[in-house]
Amino acid sequence: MKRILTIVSLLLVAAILLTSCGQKATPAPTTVGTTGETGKVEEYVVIALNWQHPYWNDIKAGGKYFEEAMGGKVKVTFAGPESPDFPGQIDAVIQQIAKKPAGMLVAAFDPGIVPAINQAIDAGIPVGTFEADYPKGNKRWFFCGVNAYNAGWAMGPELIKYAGEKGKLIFSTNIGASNSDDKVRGFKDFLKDYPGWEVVAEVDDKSLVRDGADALKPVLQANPDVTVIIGVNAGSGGAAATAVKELNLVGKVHIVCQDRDDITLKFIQEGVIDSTIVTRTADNTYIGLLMLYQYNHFDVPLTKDNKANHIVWLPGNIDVGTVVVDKNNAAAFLH
Amino acid sequence: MTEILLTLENLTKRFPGVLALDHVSMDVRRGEVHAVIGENGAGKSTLMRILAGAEIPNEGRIVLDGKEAHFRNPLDAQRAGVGIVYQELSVFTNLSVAENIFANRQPTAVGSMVQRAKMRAEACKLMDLFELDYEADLVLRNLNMGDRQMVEILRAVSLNPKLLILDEPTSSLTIAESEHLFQLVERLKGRGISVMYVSHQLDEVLRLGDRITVLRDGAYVGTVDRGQATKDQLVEMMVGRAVDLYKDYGIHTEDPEVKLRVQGLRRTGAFEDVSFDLHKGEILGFAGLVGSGRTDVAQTLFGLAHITAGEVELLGKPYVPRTARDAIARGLAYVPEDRKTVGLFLDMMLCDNLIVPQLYRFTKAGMLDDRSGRELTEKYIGDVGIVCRSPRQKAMTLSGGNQQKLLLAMWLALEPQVLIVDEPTRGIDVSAKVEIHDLLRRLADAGMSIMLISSELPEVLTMSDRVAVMREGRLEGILPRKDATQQRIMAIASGVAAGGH
Amino acid sequence: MTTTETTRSANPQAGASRRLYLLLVERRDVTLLITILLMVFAFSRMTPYFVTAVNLGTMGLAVAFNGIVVIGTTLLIISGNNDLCIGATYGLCAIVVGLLISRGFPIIPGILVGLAVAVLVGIINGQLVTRYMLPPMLATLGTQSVFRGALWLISGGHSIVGLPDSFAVLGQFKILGLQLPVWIMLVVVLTADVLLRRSTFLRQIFYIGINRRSATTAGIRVERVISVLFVIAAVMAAVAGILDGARVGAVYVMSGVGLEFQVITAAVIGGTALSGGKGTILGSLLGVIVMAMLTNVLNLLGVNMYWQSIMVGAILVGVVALDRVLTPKEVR
Amino acid sequence: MAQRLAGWSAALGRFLSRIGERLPKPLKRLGRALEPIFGAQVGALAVLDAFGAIALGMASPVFFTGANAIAMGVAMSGNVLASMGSTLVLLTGGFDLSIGSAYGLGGVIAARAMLAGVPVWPALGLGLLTGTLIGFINGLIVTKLEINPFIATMGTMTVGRGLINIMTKGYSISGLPPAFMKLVTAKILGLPPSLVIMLLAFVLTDLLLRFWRPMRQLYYIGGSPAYARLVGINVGRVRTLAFMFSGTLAALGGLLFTLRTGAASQQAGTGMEMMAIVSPFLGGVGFGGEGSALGAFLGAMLIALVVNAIQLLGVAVLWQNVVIGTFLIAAALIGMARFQRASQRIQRERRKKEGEV
Repeated sequence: MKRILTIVSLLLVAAILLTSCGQKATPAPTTVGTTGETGKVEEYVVIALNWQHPYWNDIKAGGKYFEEAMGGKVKVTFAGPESPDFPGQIDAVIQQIAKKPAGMLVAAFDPGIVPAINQAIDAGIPVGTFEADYPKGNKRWFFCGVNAYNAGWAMGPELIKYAGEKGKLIFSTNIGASNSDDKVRGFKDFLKDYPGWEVVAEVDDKSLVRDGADALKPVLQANPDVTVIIGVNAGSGGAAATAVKELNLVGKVHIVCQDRDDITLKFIQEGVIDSTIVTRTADNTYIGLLMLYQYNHFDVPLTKDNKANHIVWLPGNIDVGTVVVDKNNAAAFLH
Repeated sequence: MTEILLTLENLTKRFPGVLALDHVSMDVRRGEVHAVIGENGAGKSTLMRILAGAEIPNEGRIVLDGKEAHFRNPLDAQRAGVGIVYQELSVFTNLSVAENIFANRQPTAVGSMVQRAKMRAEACKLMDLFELDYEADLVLRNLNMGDRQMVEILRAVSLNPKLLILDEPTSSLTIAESEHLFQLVERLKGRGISVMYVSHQLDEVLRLGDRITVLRDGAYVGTVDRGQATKDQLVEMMVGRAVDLYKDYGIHTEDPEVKLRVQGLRRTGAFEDVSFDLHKGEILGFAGLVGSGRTDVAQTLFGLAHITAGEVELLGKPYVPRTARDAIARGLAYVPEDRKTVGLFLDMMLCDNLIVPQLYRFTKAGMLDDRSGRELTEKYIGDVGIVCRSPRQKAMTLSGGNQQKLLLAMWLALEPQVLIVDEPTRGIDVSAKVEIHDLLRRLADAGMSIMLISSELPEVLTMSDRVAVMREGRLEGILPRKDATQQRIMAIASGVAAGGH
Repeated sequence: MTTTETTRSANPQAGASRRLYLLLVERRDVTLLITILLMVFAFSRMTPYFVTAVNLGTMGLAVAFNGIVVIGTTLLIISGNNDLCIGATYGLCAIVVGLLISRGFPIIPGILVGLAVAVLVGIINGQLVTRYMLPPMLATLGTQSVFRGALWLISGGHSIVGLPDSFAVLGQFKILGLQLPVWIMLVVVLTADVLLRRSTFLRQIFYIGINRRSATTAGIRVERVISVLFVIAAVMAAVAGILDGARVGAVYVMSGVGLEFQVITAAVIGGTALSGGKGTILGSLLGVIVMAMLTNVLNLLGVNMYWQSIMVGAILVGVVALDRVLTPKEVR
Repeated sequence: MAQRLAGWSAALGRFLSRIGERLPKPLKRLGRALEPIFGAQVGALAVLDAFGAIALGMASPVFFTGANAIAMGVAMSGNVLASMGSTLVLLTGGFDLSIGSAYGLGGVIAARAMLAGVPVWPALGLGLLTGTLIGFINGLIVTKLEINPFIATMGTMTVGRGLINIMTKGYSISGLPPAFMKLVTAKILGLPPSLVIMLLAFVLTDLLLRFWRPMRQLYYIGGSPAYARLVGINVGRVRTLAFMFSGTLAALGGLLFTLRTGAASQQAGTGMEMMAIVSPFLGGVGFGGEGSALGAFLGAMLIALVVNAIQLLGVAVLWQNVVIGTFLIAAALIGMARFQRASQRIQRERRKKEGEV
């Protein structure tokens, strides 16, 4: 009994401390408003899901940088489930509305998020989408990020550069992530101009290095004439590289992939991966938040009175674009 | 001539390779208590299962109330008015008394909504009938074996059947509870219900049964009226030879050497101020009602429960029971009362079972030496007389009696100095019982000190050199064999009389 | 009771061939082995790439890591417990080792620290289950969440690179064309299997799994044994996790996600009863192999990835069903 | 802390029962019904939930606003529905891992049907039936093939997920007919439908589990399948029914989710099965036919509270796992403490009784 009592109280104390340390930073709701008076801290919320995925590191970096850049005038909170629990993200959006933050950035991977976003807008909260967008019926004011389709397309020139104008290739992707599928789509459209290239397989790497490698290897064995692996998600690069290394195909099979997980960069430095397409991920949050901030504090005179006419002066769409990372600049991107 | 309720003609049941019932014919009259006795494997259980619809006979016919009956499943039998209480407890420990009694027949209102209040009330009514006082909402997990069995019997009775089958009903009941049961059986009889009473307990059979039918090896041996039946005759019919049960093992002179000395032992909430000496080669019987704390004392001595106060001296050395493991190491052995739940590993082989308490003795460099384990098992199978095919057989495939012997063997194999046995002959048949009695006596004569806990007074009286009587967690007194009588013990156990000397 | 008695005593009458078969399947994993052989035969007909040295290596490696992890899980399940914290432990320990080594900490001590962390994890789980009597699934689900979180906090969410080759060797060095983890797995599994069959300590877990109360009465230190099992499970996970890191030459921050499910499934396919008291290490390994073989062959055949999960699900049930059919009632 | 909480709930229980005794008949029954509820692990959990709510209310002014209450209610609706179903299966001593897939597939099928021109309500009905079907298949595999529920439902889970992926090709299904989109903003008594239906489902399940005979049978089977057969319960059928209920409730959750989002997400329900097993566990539902729907509900509520706290108090994202895990364990410990004390008490009382025999 005593032991239970002690451990429970310990756990509770710990838990409460944890929660409260987060709480200190939360501003009193009074300070929050669409036009934040100077001197008061405005809270901006960035809502995504599956935060545990390394991909989001740069998103956080961008947000933190914005916080610093504003010199303590703003606070950026990252919200949403740590797991890939999509309903959880929707609930996060709705529950954040209650806090009436000064602005929201939402990663709209799924049309299902739209009603929640609209609800926030109706509640008078400025909302932009980032990273991924779903415009249909969406009241969000702007999208700031890379359009996955373009990011996929951008792998095309790299393919040609390293593996020529014809051959066979494999996609390493993961089921049920719409932005992966958009990338695949973009890339396939690029290939339309190069009929010499044939896609022999699409492999589900579960966005995990180990499972991915174990899934890719048999495909490589069954298709000895494959010369390229196109990695679509953050895990694909590591998976493809491991598979290629273990089958001693380094140099024979080229790898062009996405994102800047440190493992990917490592293999670029080792020369196993040729190049990777990196979104200016940090910009997604920095620019996005900046725009929300701008809206709260400035008012470009598009009309005599934007507010009265319900006109949002912000630009509707910002493509932060991508960078190609290869041997030459990989080091710079390592964390 | 009272009319016949049930007639069985040439009932035969074959299991692959075995003839469990061999053309058995008998009849049961309306409102009589018909006892069916026989050794394990005599086919009693099979016969009962057939009557309850749990088995389907290969040949023969069952005529109930003048109509030929074909029971495809337990429900058919239930509907036809046959109720049964199986030997192995079949209760739901996670549910309340009322829900157990009315399992699957809860009184319901529209839309088969259970009327709990009504159910509770009916349950109480039923319990009053048999002077039982469980709260209808009490969950069975909190009842001991005896109470659970009573609940199961109540369930069977609540079906108000024409024919009630009781299969070894007292096998897990205490004296007091058995008394309840007997009265209950009389009442049933009074209400014109026929009872088939399967048992090993000859006294019970002779006391209750209007007629007694004996089976042996699946075959019908004969039926006798209570009037002409004598114990020895019945035993002879059952076993096929003369056996004498509760034989007098004679008086034994007390050896001065004390193996186990207990002083003011107390465990809060269970028992207090228990003191006794256990001499070399002595059998000290422990009598008392269930819940009087006998088992608690045993378990505490064996380190299964923590002791609150008191001194214990084992083989002359001070001893503080902590874990079963050091109890074993100190030469103490405990044969628990309920072989199925706290004794054996039914799903494992005999040899596995036998060596558990001394795994470490069969360990060479951390590895278990199965061969010598098996040899030991074979030795004890011989010594204790376990009937089985091989030491690699699963324990669950043994008959009750043999399981009990296995349990004993498991602990005797330790060659302990002090042996605590808790209900060693509960629910096993005559010859097995006699064998176990002889065995215990032999061990005592060979110098082993035995603490015998039993709710069966005749057993305590034949076996023990002295009888300790417990009541409500106190040791009320220790009677020497000569002045220990059933009446005296019961008087003390139920608090009517004060303890001896 | 009578019935069981008689059905058992029926065996001697059964035909010689049948008795031989019974004798075979008494060792639970034999039926599964037969099933697997059938699968291998079928697959080798479907694709020439299935039975090749290279692909054996591929499958070996695919089996290696789960093969090591499944040992701990199997032991726990036999003792009537379970551990959902495995995946987190797998990742956590790998990350810890990775962080230390990448910061120039010597390799062997680094690994030892990782294993120490595993021991700690095991002890915590063990205490929650034995001393505080929490249902194992609940307790370990909680700790899983906690340790996954811890992993995030210490790694800052970044994969760990910059590990020396001398560490990568652990996962990449080849003997007879097979990478080290495969050999390590084989050694560990075989030892574990022998120990489970022979060693006194592990024999105790069957008693515990079948009847905990009887085990206590018979002087088995149930709680201690279970605690130890949790430690073993955690350490096995750690070993696999570290090897995983060595294989890739870097520690992926997501490694071990969803591992516990794969492993429990494998164990159950391998004939380990979730109710406790039944199971063999070899059986579980065979379970892992079945799952690995499926992914492997489906990819060799170039089955559309959208259809793969469906087939995997269906085939798994099929395999277990077939295994059940092959196993006669007497043995179940 | 554990003991204090436990103490409170026990006191509450005794208090209620005492009032109960003084009250006129119908209310008396209520009192009797409540005593055991608060006497068990559930009681501790209820107190814990209240405790948590108050703490959270003090920590964040937003907590007690209606908006947040509704948001939280809606957030837990999915898990509650799933937990109700999973409770039924757990009671029979089984598992249902296919809940997540049923949840997802329900929405996807309905959406597909609507796009194919099936009118809204029949389409929704179709979605619901999908869940029932999955449950039925689970039941068949478990009872007829005698395959361990874990593997069986594991299989249907994978297959279901696969079907979802094939039908959605990775893209959530949107652009549903206006007739349906109208429902997205619909309200029942001014509340979101998912909230209302969740409550209904919970109350109904709980009552049925307490009073409806067919559902009582689940407890008997959980207690001992063998004995259940002896007293003439059709074990196979009842277990199958439990699975079917479970599947249907999960699908219902999925449909409500589609209703909220106006699209059928291909990710909906992933990993949901675990929470649907944990919540009942927290509420004292065990494999041996123990526990009640109320317990499962309170368990789900606790989890929702923690998540809500994380949102309102802005717990750093990387801390989420740690916090959730810690609360899980703490809650379980408190429940256990209470449970042990309860059973000890009862047994002590029994022993006294026997003494007096």
